Amino acid sequence: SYNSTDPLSEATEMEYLRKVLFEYMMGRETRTMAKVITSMLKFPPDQTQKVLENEDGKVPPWLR
Amino acid sequence: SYNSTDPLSEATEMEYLRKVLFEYMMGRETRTMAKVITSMLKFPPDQTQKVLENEDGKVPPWLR
Amino acid sequence: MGGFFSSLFSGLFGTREMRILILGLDGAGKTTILYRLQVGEVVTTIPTIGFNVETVTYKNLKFQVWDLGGQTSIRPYWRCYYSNTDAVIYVVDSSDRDRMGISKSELIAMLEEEELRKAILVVFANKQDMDQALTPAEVANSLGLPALKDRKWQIFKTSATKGTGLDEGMEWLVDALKSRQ
Amino acid sequence: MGGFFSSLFSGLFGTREMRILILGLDGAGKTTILYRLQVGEVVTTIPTIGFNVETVTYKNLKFQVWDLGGQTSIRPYWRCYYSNTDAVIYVVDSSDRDRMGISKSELIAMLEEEELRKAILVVFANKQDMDQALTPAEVANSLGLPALKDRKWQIFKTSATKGTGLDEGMEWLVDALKSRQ
Ligand SMILES: Nc1nc2c(ncn2[C@@H]2O[C@H](COP(=O)(O)OP(=O)(O)OP(=O)(O)O)[C@@H](O)[C@H]2O)c(=O)[nH]1
Ligand SMILES: Nc1nc2c(ncn2[C@@H]2O[C@H](COP(=O)(O)OP(=O)(O)OP(=O)(O)O)[C@@H](O)[C@H]2O)c(=O)[nH]1
Ligand SMILES: [Mg+2]
Ligand SMILES: [Mg+2]
Repeated sequence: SYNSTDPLSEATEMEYLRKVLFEYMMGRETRTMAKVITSMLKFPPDQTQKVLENEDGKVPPWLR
Repeated sequence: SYNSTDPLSEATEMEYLRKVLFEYMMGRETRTMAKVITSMLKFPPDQTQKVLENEDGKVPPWLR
Repeated sequence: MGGFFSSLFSGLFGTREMRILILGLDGAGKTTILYRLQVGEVVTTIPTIGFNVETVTYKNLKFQVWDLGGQTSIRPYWRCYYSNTDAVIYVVDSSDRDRMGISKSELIAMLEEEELRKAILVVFANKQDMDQALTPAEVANSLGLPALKDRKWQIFKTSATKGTGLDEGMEWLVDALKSRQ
Repeated sequence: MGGFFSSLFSGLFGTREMRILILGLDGAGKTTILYRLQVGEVVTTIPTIGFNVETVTYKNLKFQVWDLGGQTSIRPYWRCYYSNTDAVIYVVDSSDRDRMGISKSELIAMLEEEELRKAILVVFANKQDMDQALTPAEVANSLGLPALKDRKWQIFKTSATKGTGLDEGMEWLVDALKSRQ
């Protein structure tokens, strides 16, 4: 977590976040990625819920 | 930046990132938010470009 | 025939929302100004960690107004918002003499950005109600405004809390935006 | 008539890709196993900071296989991937005696998650080619597998680099997944 003081694991988490965000932003496996993002960045519960509800409402690419 | 050692401004950046990500994930002003996110998290240039190209290709909600 | 089509075109395209950024150091009064413009009232503010964006209608023109947080650590991200910006309202706390230099360098850095090359600049020398406030002329000089090249700009003395000066500033901005086209 | 419709249905719905997670501590051999399964070769790996996801076809069944990084600081996010998971392949470095306890507690924590209640568990006691490797029975005991309740599980001795044991494990898994329905 970001409260962690171990700089090495912080660097790992940053790289992990970057990877997951990139996938999310490219539209891949967005529901799973959204869970990781909201969890890593400690979104408040109400925002996490809104984000996941928004994911559920997303129209898959082939139906657009 | 995340290399910064000032814990107060790190907390500010974290809150800022959370806010911007939330807006992005809710689909609001995504191109601008994408720029902030890739810049804050220091995405490598090629990934930033891919993300922004992907934004440009997005169909606006009312045309879906 | 030109008449019909040109009015059709201005009807379709002329109503594009103008994009305005409110920038300036933390505590300058940006958020106070945004909501003064939008709802005509003084709201209680907290430091903006992120941004506020509101639609403001002024003289039949629609503006999408972005108020960006001004704290040191998040100022580097202002530039992510520059694209397609028609005007910048730069807010200065006229009583904050110590940070006039920082405010100047942020302004200069901003104006150097290619994406803002055509943006109109309105400076609000804010907090004029305070005793220690510099005059608009002093603020203009501290910011180096007279030396600006190829930039349409104007400075106004304002007090966001008392509600003075904002109208004059917005009126000038609307005219400047209209005459630009 | 049932014949036609049921085969239509299994044609439409029966081919849903199975979702499989490969979990285990860092360095256990997860990524090596994923690509052994997918391309049949030993690839050079670096520690996975993030995940790899590949489609693996085995005995006419299609699997979407997720290999998640196992380092301490990113293990807490495994749970974000659990939903809709049909099976977990849990990989253990059988020669890493010191961390058998950590591996056990991560496994136990994982199995307690509601989203994995119905998931089938395959344990790969990996790196059997190494001298210090514990036997599969010893690994099973160290992980507390015999005490598991309401869980379909099996353990296999594997060497991802030599390519032994993986086929047996996958064959068992396919049968378990088929008989589950
Ligand atoms: N006296 C006086 N106070 C003002 C004036 N305008 C704003 N303030 C006060 O200045 C403080 C900061 O105002 P904000 O609008 O939150 O400042 P900001 O520029 O949005 O600051 P950040 O969000 O941190 O970038 C608040 O207490 C306001 O009430 C003014 O004209 N005169
Ligand atoms: N001797 C031996 N080495 C193996 C075996 N399987 C994997 N390795 C080696 O163990 C090291 C780690 O393997 P990886 O597949 O990268 O481990 P991982 O579980 O993906 O690790 P993380 O990505 O950090 O979670 C590599 O050097 C592999 O070649 C095995 O069966 N025997
Ligand atoms: Mg503010
Ligand atoms: Mg790996």
